Amino acid sequence: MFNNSSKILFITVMIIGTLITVTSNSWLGAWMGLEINLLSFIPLLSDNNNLTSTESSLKYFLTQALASTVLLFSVILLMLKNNFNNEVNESFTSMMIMSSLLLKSGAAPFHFWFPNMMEGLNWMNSLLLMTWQKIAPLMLISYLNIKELLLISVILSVIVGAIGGLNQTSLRKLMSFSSINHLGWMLSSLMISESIWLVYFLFYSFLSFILTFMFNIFKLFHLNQLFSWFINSKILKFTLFMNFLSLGGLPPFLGFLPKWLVIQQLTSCNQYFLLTAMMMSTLITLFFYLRICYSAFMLNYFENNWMMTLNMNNFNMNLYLILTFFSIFGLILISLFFFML
Amino acid sequence: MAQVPLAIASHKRQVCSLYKRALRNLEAWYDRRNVYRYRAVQLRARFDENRCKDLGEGIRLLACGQRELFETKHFQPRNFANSSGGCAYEREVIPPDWLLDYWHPLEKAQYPEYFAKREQRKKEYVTWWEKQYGKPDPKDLGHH
Amino acid sequence: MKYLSICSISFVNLISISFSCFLFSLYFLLNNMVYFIEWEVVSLNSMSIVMTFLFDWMSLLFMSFVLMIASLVIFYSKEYMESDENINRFIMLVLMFVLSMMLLIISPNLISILLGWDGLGLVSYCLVIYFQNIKSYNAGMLTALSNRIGDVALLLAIAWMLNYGSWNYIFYLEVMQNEFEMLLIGSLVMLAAMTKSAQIPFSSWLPAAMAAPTPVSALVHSSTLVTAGVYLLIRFNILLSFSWLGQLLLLLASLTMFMSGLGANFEFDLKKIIALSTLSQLGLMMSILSMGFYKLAMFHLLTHALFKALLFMCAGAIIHNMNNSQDIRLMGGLSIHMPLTSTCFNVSNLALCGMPFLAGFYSKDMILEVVMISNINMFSFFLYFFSTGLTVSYSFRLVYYSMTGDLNCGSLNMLNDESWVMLRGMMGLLIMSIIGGSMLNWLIFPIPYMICLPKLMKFLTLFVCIFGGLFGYLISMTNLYSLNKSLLNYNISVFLGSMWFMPYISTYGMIFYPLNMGQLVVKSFDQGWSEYFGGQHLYQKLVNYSQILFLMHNNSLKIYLMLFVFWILILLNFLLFM
Amino acid sequence: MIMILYWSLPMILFILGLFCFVSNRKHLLSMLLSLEFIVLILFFMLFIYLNMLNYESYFSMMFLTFSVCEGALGLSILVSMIRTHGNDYFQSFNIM
Repeated sequence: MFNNSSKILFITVMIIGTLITVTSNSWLGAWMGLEINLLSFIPLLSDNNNLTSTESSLKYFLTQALASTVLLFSVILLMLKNNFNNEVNESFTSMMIMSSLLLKSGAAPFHFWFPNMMEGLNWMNSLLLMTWQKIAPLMLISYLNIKELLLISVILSVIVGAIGGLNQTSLRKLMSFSSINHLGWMLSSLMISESIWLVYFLFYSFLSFILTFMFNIFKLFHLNQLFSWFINSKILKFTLFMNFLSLGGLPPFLGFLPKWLVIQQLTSCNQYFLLTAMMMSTLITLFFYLRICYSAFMLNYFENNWMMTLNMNNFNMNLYLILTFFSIFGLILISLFFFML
Repeated sequence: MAQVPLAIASHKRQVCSLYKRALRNLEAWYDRRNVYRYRAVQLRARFDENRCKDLGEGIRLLACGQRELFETKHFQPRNFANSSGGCAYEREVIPPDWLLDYWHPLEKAQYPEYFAKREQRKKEYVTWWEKQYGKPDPKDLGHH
Repeated sequence: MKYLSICSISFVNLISISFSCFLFSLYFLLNNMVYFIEWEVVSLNSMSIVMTFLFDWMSLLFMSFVLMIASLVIFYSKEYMESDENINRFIMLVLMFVLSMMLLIISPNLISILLGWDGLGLVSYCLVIYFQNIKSYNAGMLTALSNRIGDVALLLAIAWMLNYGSWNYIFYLEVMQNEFEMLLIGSLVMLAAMTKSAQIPFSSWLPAAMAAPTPVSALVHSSTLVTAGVYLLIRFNILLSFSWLGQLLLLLASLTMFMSGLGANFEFDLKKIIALSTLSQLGLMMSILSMGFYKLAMFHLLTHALFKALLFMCAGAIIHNMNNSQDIRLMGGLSIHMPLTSTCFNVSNLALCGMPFLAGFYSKDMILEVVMISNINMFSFFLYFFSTGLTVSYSFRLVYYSMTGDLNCGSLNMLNDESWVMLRGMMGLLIMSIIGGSMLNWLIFPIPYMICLPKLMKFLTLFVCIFGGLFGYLISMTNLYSLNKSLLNYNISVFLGSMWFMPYISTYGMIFYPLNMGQLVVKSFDQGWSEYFGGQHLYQKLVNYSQILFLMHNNSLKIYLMLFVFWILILLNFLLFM
Repeated sequence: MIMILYWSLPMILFILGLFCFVSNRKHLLSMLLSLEFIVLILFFMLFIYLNMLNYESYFSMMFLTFSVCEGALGLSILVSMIRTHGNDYFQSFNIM
C-alpha cells in the first residue's frame, strides 16, 4: 500500500482535508475541507478496478456530494440570515446542517448507504471509512450541538447498529453495523464533552484497527470463514476474539473504559432513558460478537483438516501482539498507572 | 423387553424364593451356627408341613409367609463384604480388557510393543476360533 | 528403600514433633505460661492483617496427642494400605489433615480457625471417598454437607464478630459475655461445634463416615476431627456456663450420648459400633463441658483419643484379616486366632468402659462423680448413668460377638496375628492407653478435686458398669430354645438400631420436598415460562426486527437519498413558514 | 421583503435540483448533470451572498474550482463504471 506513490498523495490530501475541516473557523472552510477529503478518498476506494469497489465509490460519491451541497446550501442560508438578520429561524438551519453532517458520518436515520458501501470495500478502506472519515463530520456536529436531533440520532443509531448486526453473516456488514452502534455512543459522548468523545473515538479506532488488521491479513470476509478458521496458533485465535469482546465493551478489557466514561457522564447528567437504550442495545451487540467468538471459546468445535498456514511476517505479528496486549490488559494498566501517578 | 420376566411366575418358584429369603433372614438374626441350624430345621419343618395343600390354600399361605417375612426382616441384613450391599462392594474396580481397544491412537502409540503384541494375539485368537468353529456365516456379520 | 517410604519418614517427623510439643506443654504447664504470637502479614493504611497463634499447655498437649496418634496411624497404614496403589495420596491427605488440625488448635482467631476448620472438612471428605464406590460417595456427601452447616455457622459468627473490630475472640469472651451479640456468636459457634462433633440433629454423618479406610477412622473420626468441636467449645467455654446455651447443649449432648449408646447395642457393623461409641463419648465430653468443667472435658478428650484410636486400630487389624468384612456376626473366636490383637482390643474396650487404672477410668470416673456432686436434675442424671451402663453393655456385646464362640466366617480363612507393623503401631498406643490416664491426671490436676459422696452413690458407677456388662453379654447370647431378644421387640429395635431414624431424616427427609419443588421450578420456570418469555422469545423478536430492518435496506440508493431530501424539505418548510 | 426575493429564487431552484438529482433516472450521467445543476444554483446563491459582502467574490473562484473537481471526479467514476459494468444504467447496481 505504501509503495504506491498516488496512494501516498491521496492519503496525504485526505488527511489535509480533514485537518482543514477541523481547524477552519468558518463554515465555508469546513465545507472546503470536506470536499477535499471526499475528492481524495474516492480514488483511494477505487484502486482495484473491480465491480464492487467502483460501485461503492459511486455510492459514496453520490451521497457525499448530496450531503455537501445541502451543507453548503444551508450554510449560505445561515450566513444570509446572520447578515440580514430577518425572521429566518436559526435552529432549523443548523438542523439542516446537522442532518447533512449526520448523512456524511453515516449516523442512524441516514445510515443506509453505509453498510451497502462497506460491502464493496477491502478491509483497509473499511477501516478508513469507519474511523478517519468520521472525524470531520463529528467535529462539525460538536459545534452545533442540537440536543433534540442528536438524541433521536443516538437512540436510532444504537438500536439500528445492534439489531442490524444480529442477523448478519458478512463480517464487513457486521463491522459496519457495529460502527453505527459505536457512532451512537460517540454522538452521545460529544453531547456531554468533547474530550470524552475524543477518548471514545481513539479507543474505538484502536480496537477496530486491530480487528481489521487481522481480517485483512487472513482475508476474512464472512462468518463461516471464522467458524472453520483453523490457524496453527490457537493463542492467536483466542486473542483475536478477545479483541472482539474488547470492542464490544466487556469489562476487563480496554473497550470498556470509554463506555464506562460515557456511562458515568451520562448518569451525572441524568440521561437515564438514553443510557438504558444505549446499554440494552450494546448488550445485543455483545451477543453477536460472542456468536462470532463461538469457534474460539468453545471447548469443543469443528475444525477443518487442512491447515491455514500463518502467513504473517514478524513485524505484523509483533505489532498485533503488542496491540492485543494493550487491548486486553489496557484497562488494568490504565488503572495501575493512575495509581502510580 | 417383553420377554424379560418381571415377576416370578410359578407358585413353586415363589415358595422356593420365600424359603431362601427366610433362611437368609434367620442367618441375620441368629449368629451362632448351631442355633441357626436349629431354627433352619424348624423353618424347613414349617414349610414341609404345608406341602401338597390345594393351590388356593397354598396361595393364602404364601401371602402369609411373605407378610411374616416382611414383618421380621432384619434391619441390617448379613452381607459379605465384597457382595452387593456389602461394605467393600465395588471398592476395587478392575477395568475390562476391551477398554484397551478404545484407546486413542496417540495413547496407544505410547506403548507400541504391548499393542503390537496385543494385535498379534487377537489375530491368533481369530485363527484359533476359525479353526475350532469354522468361519462365521457372512449374513451374520452385519448388525442386527 | 524400606526405611524411605513416605510412611516411615512422616512417622519419624510427626513423632519427634509430638515429643517436643509434649515437652513444651509440660514446661508451659509447670511454669503456668502462655505464648501469644502475633505476626503482621500486611499493613494497608489503617488496616493490618495479622496472623495470631496461641500456645498454652492445652493447645500444646492436644497437639502432641494428635501428632502422636497421627504418627502411629501413619506407621500402621504402612501395612494396612500396603496393597493400595494410591498410598502416597492417602498419606499426604492424612498429613494435610494433621496440618489443618494444627492450625485449628493453635489459632485464637476465628478466621484462622475457619481456615483450619474448612481444611478439616475438605480433607475428611477426600478421605471418606477414598474408596471410590457408591457407598463412600454417599457417605462423603452426607459428611461434607453436615459439616458445611457448621462452616456456615462459623462464617456467620465471623460476620457478627465484625462488631468488635477484630476476630481474636479470646480478647472479647470475658468482657462481652453479657451482650446479645456475643450470645449470638456463642450460639453460632455452638452450632458449628455440634456439627463437627456430630451432636444430635447432625449425628448421622459419623457412622456413615466409617466408609473411610480404617486408619482414617482411627485418626480422623474418633480422636481428632470430631473432638475439634469439643476443643472449640472448650475455648469458648465462658459463653456456655452462664446462659441458656449451656443448658441446651447439656440436653442435646446427653441425648446424643443416650441415643448412640442404645444404637451401638443394636448395630452389627464393627466400625459403626465403635463410631457410635465415639459419639457417645463425645456426648459425655460435651455435656460435662456444658456444665462448666472444661478441664474435665479436655482430660476426657485426651484419654479418649488414646484408647479410641487403639480400638479402631485393632478393629482395622481384624477387618484386614477378615478380608474387608466388618459384620460382627461373621466374626467370633478371634481371641484364639488373633491373641495379641484381641489383647489390645480388650484393653482398649475396658479402658472405654472405665476399668480402674486404665486410661478411661480416671477421666470418666471423675466426670461421673463431679456430675453426682453438682446440681443436676433427675433426667440428666439418668441419662448420664444409663449411658455409662450402655457403654459397658455394648462393649461386652462386642466382646461376646467377636471374641467368644467359633468363627462364623467360613472354614477357609487367613486369620493370623503376624502383621507386625500394625501390631507395633498398636503397642505404642496400648502402653499409652494403660498409663495415659494416670499420667494426665497427675499432670493436669496437681490439686485433686474435692469429692465427697455417700457410700451408695460412690458405688453407683461401679454398680451401673457391672450391671451393664452383664446385661450386654447375656442379652446377646442366644441358645437353642430362646428367641432372639431384639426380634421380640422388633419395632423398638429397628427404631433404636437405625439411630432414631436420623440418617433417613437428614437425607431423604431434608431433600424430598426441596427436590420436588426444584423439579417443578425447573420444568415450569427455567425451562418453561422464563425461557419462553425471556431467551427464546426475545431472540425471535430481535431476529424479526432485524429482518424488517433488512427489508428497509433492500432498496436502491436513490430511495435513501430521496428520504434525505424529503427531510431537508420538511426542515425548509418549517424554516420558511414558522 | 425584497430580501426574500434574493434567496427565494435560488432556494426553489435548489429544491428542484435536489428532486432532479434523486428522482429515479435511467442513466448515471443524468444524475451527474443534475448535480452540476445544483452546483450552479449554489454558485448563484453564493454569488448573491458575496455581493452582500462588499462584492468580495474571490471565494466564488474557489467554489468553481471545487465544483469542477467534483464534476470531473463524478465523470471519472462514470468512466470507471462503464469499464466494469459496460453501461451506465443506475439499476445495474447491486443493492446491499
